[in-house]
Amino acid sequence: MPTHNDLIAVAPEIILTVAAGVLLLIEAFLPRVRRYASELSALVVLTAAYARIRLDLPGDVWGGMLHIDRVASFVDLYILAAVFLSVWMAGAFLRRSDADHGEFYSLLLLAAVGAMVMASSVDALTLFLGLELLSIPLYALNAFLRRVPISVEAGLKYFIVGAFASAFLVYGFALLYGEAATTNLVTMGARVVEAGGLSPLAAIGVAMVIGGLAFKLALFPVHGWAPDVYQGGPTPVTAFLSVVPKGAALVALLRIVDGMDLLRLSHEWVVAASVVAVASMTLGNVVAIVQRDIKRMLAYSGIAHMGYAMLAIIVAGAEGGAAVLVYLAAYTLMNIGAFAAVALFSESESEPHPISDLAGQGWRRPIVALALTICLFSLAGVPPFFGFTGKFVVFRAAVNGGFVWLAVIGVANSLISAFYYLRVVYVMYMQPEPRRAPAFGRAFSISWVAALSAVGVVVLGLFPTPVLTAAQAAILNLVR
Amino acid sequence: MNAIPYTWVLALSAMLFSIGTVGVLLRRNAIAIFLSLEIMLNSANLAFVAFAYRFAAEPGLDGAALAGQLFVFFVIGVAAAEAAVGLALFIALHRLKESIDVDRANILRW
Amino acid sequence: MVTYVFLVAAAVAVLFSVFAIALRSPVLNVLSLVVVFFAMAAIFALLGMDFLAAIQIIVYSGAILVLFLFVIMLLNIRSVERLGSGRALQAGLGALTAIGLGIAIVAAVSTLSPAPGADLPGSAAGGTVVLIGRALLGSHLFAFEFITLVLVAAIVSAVYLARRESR
Amino acid sequence: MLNDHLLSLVTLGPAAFALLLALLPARHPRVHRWSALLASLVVFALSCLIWVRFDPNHPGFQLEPPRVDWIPQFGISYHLGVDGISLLLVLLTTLLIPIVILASWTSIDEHVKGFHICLLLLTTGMIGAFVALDLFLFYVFWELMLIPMYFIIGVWGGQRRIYAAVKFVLFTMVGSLLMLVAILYLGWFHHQQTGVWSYGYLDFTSSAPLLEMAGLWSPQALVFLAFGLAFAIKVPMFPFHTWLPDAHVEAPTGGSIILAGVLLKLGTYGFLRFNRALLPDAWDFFVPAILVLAVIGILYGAWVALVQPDIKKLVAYSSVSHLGFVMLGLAAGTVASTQGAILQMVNHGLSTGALFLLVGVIYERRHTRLIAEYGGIAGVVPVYTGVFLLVTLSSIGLPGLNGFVGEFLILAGAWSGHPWAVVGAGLGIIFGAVYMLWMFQRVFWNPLDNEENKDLRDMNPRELLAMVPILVLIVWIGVYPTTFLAPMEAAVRALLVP
Amino acid sequence: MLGSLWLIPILCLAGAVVNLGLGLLRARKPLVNLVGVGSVGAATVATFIALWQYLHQPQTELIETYFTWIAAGRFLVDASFQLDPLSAVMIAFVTFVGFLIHLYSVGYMHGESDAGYARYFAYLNLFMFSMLVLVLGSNLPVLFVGWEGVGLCSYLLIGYYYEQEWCATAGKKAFIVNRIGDFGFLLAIFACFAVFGTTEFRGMFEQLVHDPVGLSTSATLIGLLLFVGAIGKSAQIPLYVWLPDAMAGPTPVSALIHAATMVTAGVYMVARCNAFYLTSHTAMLVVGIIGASTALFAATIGLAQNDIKKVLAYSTVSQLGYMFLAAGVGAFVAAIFHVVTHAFFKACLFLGSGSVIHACDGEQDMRRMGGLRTVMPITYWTFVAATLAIAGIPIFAGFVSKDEILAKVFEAGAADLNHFGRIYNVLWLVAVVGAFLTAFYMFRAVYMTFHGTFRGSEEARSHLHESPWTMTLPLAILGVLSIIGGVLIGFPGHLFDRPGLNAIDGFLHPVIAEIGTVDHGHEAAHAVTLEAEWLLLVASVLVALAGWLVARRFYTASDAPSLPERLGRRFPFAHKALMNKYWVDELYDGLVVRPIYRLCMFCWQVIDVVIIDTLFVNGAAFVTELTGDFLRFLQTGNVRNYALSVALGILVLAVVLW
Repeated sequence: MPTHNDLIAVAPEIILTVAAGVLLLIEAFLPRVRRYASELSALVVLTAAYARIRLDLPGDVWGGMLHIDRVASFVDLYILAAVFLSVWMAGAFLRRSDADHGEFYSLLLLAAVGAMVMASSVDALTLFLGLELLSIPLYALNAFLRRVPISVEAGLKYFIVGAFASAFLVYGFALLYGEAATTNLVTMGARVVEAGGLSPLAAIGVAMVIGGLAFKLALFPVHGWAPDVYQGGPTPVTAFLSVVPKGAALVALLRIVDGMDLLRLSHEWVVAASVVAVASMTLGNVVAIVQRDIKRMLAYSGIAHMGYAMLAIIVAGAEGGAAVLVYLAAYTLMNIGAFAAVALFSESESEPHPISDLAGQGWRRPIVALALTICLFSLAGVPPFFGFTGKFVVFRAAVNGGFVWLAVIGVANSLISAFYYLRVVYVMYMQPEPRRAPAFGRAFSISWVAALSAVGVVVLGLFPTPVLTAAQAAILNLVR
Repeated sequence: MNAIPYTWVLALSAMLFSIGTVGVLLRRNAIAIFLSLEIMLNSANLAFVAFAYRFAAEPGLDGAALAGQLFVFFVIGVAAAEAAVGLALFIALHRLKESIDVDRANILRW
Repeated sequence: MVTYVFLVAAAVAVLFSVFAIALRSPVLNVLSLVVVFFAMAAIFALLGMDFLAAIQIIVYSGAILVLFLFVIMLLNIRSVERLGSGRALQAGLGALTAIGLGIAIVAAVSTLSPAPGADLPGSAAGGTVVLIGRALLGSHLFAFEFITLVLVAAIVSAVYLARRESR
Repeated sequence: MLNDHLLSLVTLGPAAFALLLALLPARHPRVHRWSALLASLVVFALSCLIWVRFDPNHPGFQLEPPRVDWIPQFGISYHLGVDGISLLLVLLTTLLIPIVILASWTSIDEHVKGFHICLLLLTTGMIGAFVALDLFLFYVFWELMLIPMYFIIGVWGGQRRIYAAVKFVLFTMVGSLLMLVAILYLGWFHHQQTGVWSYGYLDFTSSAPLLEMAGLWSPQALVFLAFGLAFAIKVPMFPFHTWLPDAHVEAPTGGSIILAGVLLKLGTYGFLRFNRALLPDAWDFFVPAILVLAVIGILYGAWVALVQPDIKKLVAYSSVSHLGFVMLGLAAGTVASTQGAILQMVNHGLSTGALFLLVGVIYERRHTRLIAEYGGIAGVVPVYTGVFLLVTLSSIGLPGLNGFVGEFLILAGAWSGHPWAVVGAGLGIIFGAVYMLWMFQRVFWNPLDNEENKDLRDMNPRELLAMVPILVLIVWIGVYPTTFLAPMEAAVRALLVP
Repeated sequence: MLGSLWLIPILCLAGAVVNLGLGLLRARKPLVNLVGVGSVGAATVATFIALWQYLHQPQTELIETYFTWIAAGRFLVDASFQLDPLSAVMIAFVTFVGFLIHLYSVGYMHGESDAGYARYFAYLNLFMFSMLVLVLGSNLPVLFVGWEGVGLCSYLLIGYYYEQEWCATAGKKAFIVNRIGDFGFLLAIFACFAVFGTTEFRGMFEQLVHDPVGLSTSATLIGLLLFVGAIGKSAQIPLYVWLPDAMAGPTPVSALIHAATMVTAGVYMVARCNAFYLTSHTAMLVVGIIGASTALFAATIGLAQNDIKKVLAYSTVSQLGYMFLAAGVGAFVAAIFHVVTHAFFKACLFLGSGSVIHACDGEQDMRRMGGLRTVMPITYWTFVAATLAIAGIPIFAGFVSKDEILAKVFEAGAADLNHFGRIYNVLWLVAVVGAFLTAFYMFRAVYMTFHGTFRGSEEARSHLHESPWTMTLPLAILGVLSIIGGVLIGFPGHLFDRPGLNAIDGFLHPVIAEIGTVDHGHEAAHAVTLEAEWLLLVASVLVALAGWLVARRFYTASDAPSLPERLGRRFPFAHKALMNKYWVDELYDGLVVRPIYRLCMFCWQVIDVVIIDTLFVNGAAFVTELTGDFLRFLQTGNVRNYALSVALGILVLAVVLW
């Protein structure tokens, strides 16, 4: 029977799950309340976050399947923050897109539960299940605008590549299970370390598992889906998709890489991971330059950003781990802010979002434009924004770990990235509004999300200590 | 009685995995791709089963052996869930395009 | 004896899985896959995993594949493309990759000693069902509960996606 | 009490004012102009107070606000301090801001609020970079300047403003990002040596052992290059200078003044403060290279300036030449040349700032900066001509005006160690006169043959008011530079002779 | 006044500042006169008070330090003035001649607009200020302040008629050529700092006197660098090209700056720094050679000029050459003496020419003058007096000083000074030829301008008039000084065995450093006997007379104009070369100006625009973008490709990790 601790530990997940169910019921039976689904879900998310903050973090629960500690708490909170911002902007968005269905919130909340479980899993099984709970709603959410071809196409692509990748993940787990005779990740790591190296079986297993997780991160070479899906999916989903799965997957990846101590165990891993990191950064940034659609551009930028995060994964350990967490937090805030702004600066979901449409909006919509600007500068890694803090800790970890050259490549890539982030900014502020300006909607809630994210980016950029402290304290529970 | 070496099972699993992968990569029909995916999942199951079968023979690893079997159980469950969503997606796609040829889903590119 | 049964089942599985991916008729694909799943169930049983063999047949053959058939009928898909049609590079590279993966796994497996396995200890009386049942409500309770969420999510998704627009 | 927070007030004050400005409605540009002017004057007044409270005999950092842990995990703290080297540059910055606001009074008529917010934020960045005593903090301030300047050029600039703005940012970032890695590396090294995380400037100067220096590929040399590239681009040294003409030409008058007056100084300041002080071995190693680049810069800037058809571009290239002198002074490394270099930073800020202001004055009237469009306007706008002449003379280093003192000290200080560099730089003085006077002739002298110039308005009181402080200082520094040389002597001595 | 020498230049500066203000306020001319002339007048009075006090002082050298100007590191430069015999002589004649020229300008410039008039006087006052600072400065940097200051004023005044492009260009040319010289000067200052640790004259000279052998190399370097400065300022070969062009300024400016004062600054400076030249034989020799060549070279050009001011300009260049020649043989006193007398007669000549030009309504071509002697007698007689002086006709001012120079040069040759006797012999010969040419072209000018008949238009003839008193008074004063000035202050007493009568020699003697190493070969005093000196004197008089007579033959005889023309046809190349001033300007244009311009264009258009910006900067951006444009097509939009890359990636990773 589940103990008190077991239940306490997953209380936020329970809250979200129940809410998801309730929202479904409301959708079916209470059409009046339906309008407030967005606000309700936001409230629920806050409640869950509150629960996560107030309740104990008991550590191993559910027979060692989950490990609810400060890492879990850290990741959960940022997942919840992302979900909060996503659902908050979804209301207005869905109404505008004529797809105001309550399932959206249920699915989003369930996906969040999946991500949270994935991030706190210490067992391959729950990790896999969490990943699936995260993925399955997202398949549907990407195709949520059922009548919009690009949305359905996005859902389909995400589904096919996603299912393919999770097949690899499962197979990888099978091999690792065969190697280590356990599905517990910690034990698995310990066995690999004991063995003093990767056996062929373990090597294939690790490759498959990492490949499966890397899919979520959209790292090169498993990044292909990202631009298409980002561009096609509904913007709040894109915002969610661009941060939540990545967070959960990064933590899982960190758990595995660090648990197996791949940094020391396998030189090949370091080389391969470096290549992946560098290729992701470079490809993402270089191709982002030539994009004309802002969502697609942000997708490529996301690929590049995961390349940066990969640097920290390579370094691993307390330093790299903390860097991953901080980077995640930063990435989440600025990315959601950017997507919120993009959601505002769009005429219709079925249309592309050309950057040129933003011309002159800097002065027409000062607050949103400023928020977008701040988020973009933050993404470019310009101080004093939070994104800079993220890059700083990542590069710092790389330098301290002896990977100075990786840091140099990283900064070179930051430079390339500045090029296209700046373009959006100059289009907004420095190009005149076209005679026939696109008719952008005005959604209060979405503006708020953008503004809130931007404020967060600034405040946390100026005072990153709480996040750093939390990340550093948290990571001690995770790393070896 | 049980004299089958578990590596044989693993070899079979590898072959099925390979065949499944070929199917995913070489078919254009979404349903066929999905069928291939199921083969891949099943090959994973087979691998789990093979190891579980082996661990059952090792002293002290019966817990691990059970865990493997359980994993298979859950994978089957997940496969069912994926099937539901996937097929629904195909229906939605078909509704829009009158086709489930994935090569024709290429509005989004470059 | 057991070995022969296994080999036959394995051969059937491989053969029919090739059919499943190579035949042009979707219905035949699905039916081939049913055969594959049956063969696999047989292997499960051979290896002493009676419970898994059962649900393999019930869930896969009975539920999932029926669903496939249902959709194929619904969408009225008759005959589709040959295996590997489309771009040659994709086909060639895809086949090579897939075979490479298979070879890699086989090569890795070949480093292991081909020891035989055994039935799960303690499964003698009621088969593995008891053990699995206990585990599902014990050590794996969370996963067991959790997969319901996965299924719920899948159902909600599927219902939403497949539903005709009401408005 | 005030001493404790004076520096913080001056540094962060402008940003606070910018926030206040952001809260005011955008509808009334006059309100923004006046408030920004008032704010900048307050900041200037406060910085004068720094000057008063500054003890010139003390070589170290002064008026440090209480050190506050900022990111204690990494040993990063909010730590400011001013010494003789940064004192003048801070004052220069705070002086130029009100002038910039006055100069932009009518020329900026769109998005007035945004302009002043950018300007004030920029001020914080610039002052902060001068007074930061933590490498991380320095970097933050350094990059903080980027965004407002990007907007100032890009939004209020000329025809090719976007190209110029992007070029400015990308050039700057090329250097600064590598500098970030270098800072990280220094921090790591400090930790290796002492077991303590710190990016504090003083921790790197005081007793810390130096990075290994053995040839080009040793750590200290590479860190030097990383810092050096950032600063060389900012200075700008040949061949990293091509962003400057574009940025200068496209920026609005105020932006050009800031750019030339202060931003470029951050490059030379950085060389002195970081490359020279923190990496002395590598500095010695690279001195010949710096000298060569400095002399090339002096001559090259002058040569290219000579053939510019656009006044602003000419002045921009003249900056390359002038900053070459500063680099020469720094590279020569004697007390005199270094003091001269610092003074020359101020001088260049004043003269070139004034030149840009003056170009802006005429641009506002005629909307062209092409030299060929003018000619013979001396009689039409006598006051303007006089002021322009004085500034021109200051720029070409006429003795008795400020430019001479700086160049003189630089060259005199460099002579004993590097006579050939001085000879090269001396040729630059000749060319300096050539391009400035030729431009002066073609604009103010020669026949008045363009109808449109016949009824140009002379400078108005506002424009004169903006110029007066600069003119006063041009003469003051020229005649009695001791006022400005004395406070920096102790600090320079301490830096050069540790 | 002693103790507040600063007052002298400051008065002028104040005048300049006030006049600038008046110019902006467009004040009336009388007020400007009051300020402009008044301030210089006051300065002149102050100067003479100071000098009077100084002469009644026991010490010979007086240094007033006002404040520390530049102090950094080892460098200390005081803002300080020095009054010693040399600067005393200089300030005396600078203020005096300057005052006269101010006065003259009142008449000459009365046609200008009010604003222009004030501007003119402001510049003129500023010039006085600079010149006084130059002369009074007690160290090289302070001297340099004045040095560049006079350059600036020269620039402004030459470009006074700025709306005429050639005037503006001439002004610019003057400044830039001066800058080239200043470059050497600056390097000399740095070298002084490096060698002596100070640039105070007294300090440097003490060290030189103390250790002339050890410092001789440094002295050579510094001496030559200083001389580069002097070459620029005093218009010697090869930097003389600005001075003829400088005639673009108003004529009083030419008189004041380009004849009497500024251009002699180089001579003054060399004399001031005599210790260097006395220490360094090489430097001294170079000074002499450059001086002599310039003297001859400019004189030859002067032969063929038709512009009256150009003639005077080249004569100035030539005379400056004599001064340097004097310095080049160590006769610094003679050099300064010639500076003073030259100031008298050359100012007189220029002002006279100004008066002529004024009368001819701006006409400067002598071919359209003639016969003016009757119309403007005062101008004529003063002009003749000055011409006699410059030609070296006995008792006139120029004779005394020039003859002293020639004598010293001969003496140097005879005494084998510093073992360069042969060279000095040649220099003497050159100088004598120069003297002949000087007499010739000056009288040519006189004859062409004042004798014969008026060759201008009828309309111009009706305008001819004598100038107002403000112009003729200075002319008269200067004319008188041209006659007696030389004998008055520098009577060649030694010829009559009464060296004490040579006031300036005695007065300036303390300024000349006592350097032990100067090798006079034979005892200088006895190298040339008194008889020989007399002989030389007679010879030089004969030379001068010959020049005069030839000019007379050429330009007043019945076949006047045809004789030189025939000569020109006989030697067409020589004539062309002289007419075109040896094509030096063209040469510089082709060898220096154009190549530099092309270099500049190359730097800009090729290095900056093409190589750095296009190739590297935009090229990098372009390549990045191109790569992006290429890589984006990897993103085919085909989901199976994505799946393939997943599988392939995992396979590769597995193989790597194996």
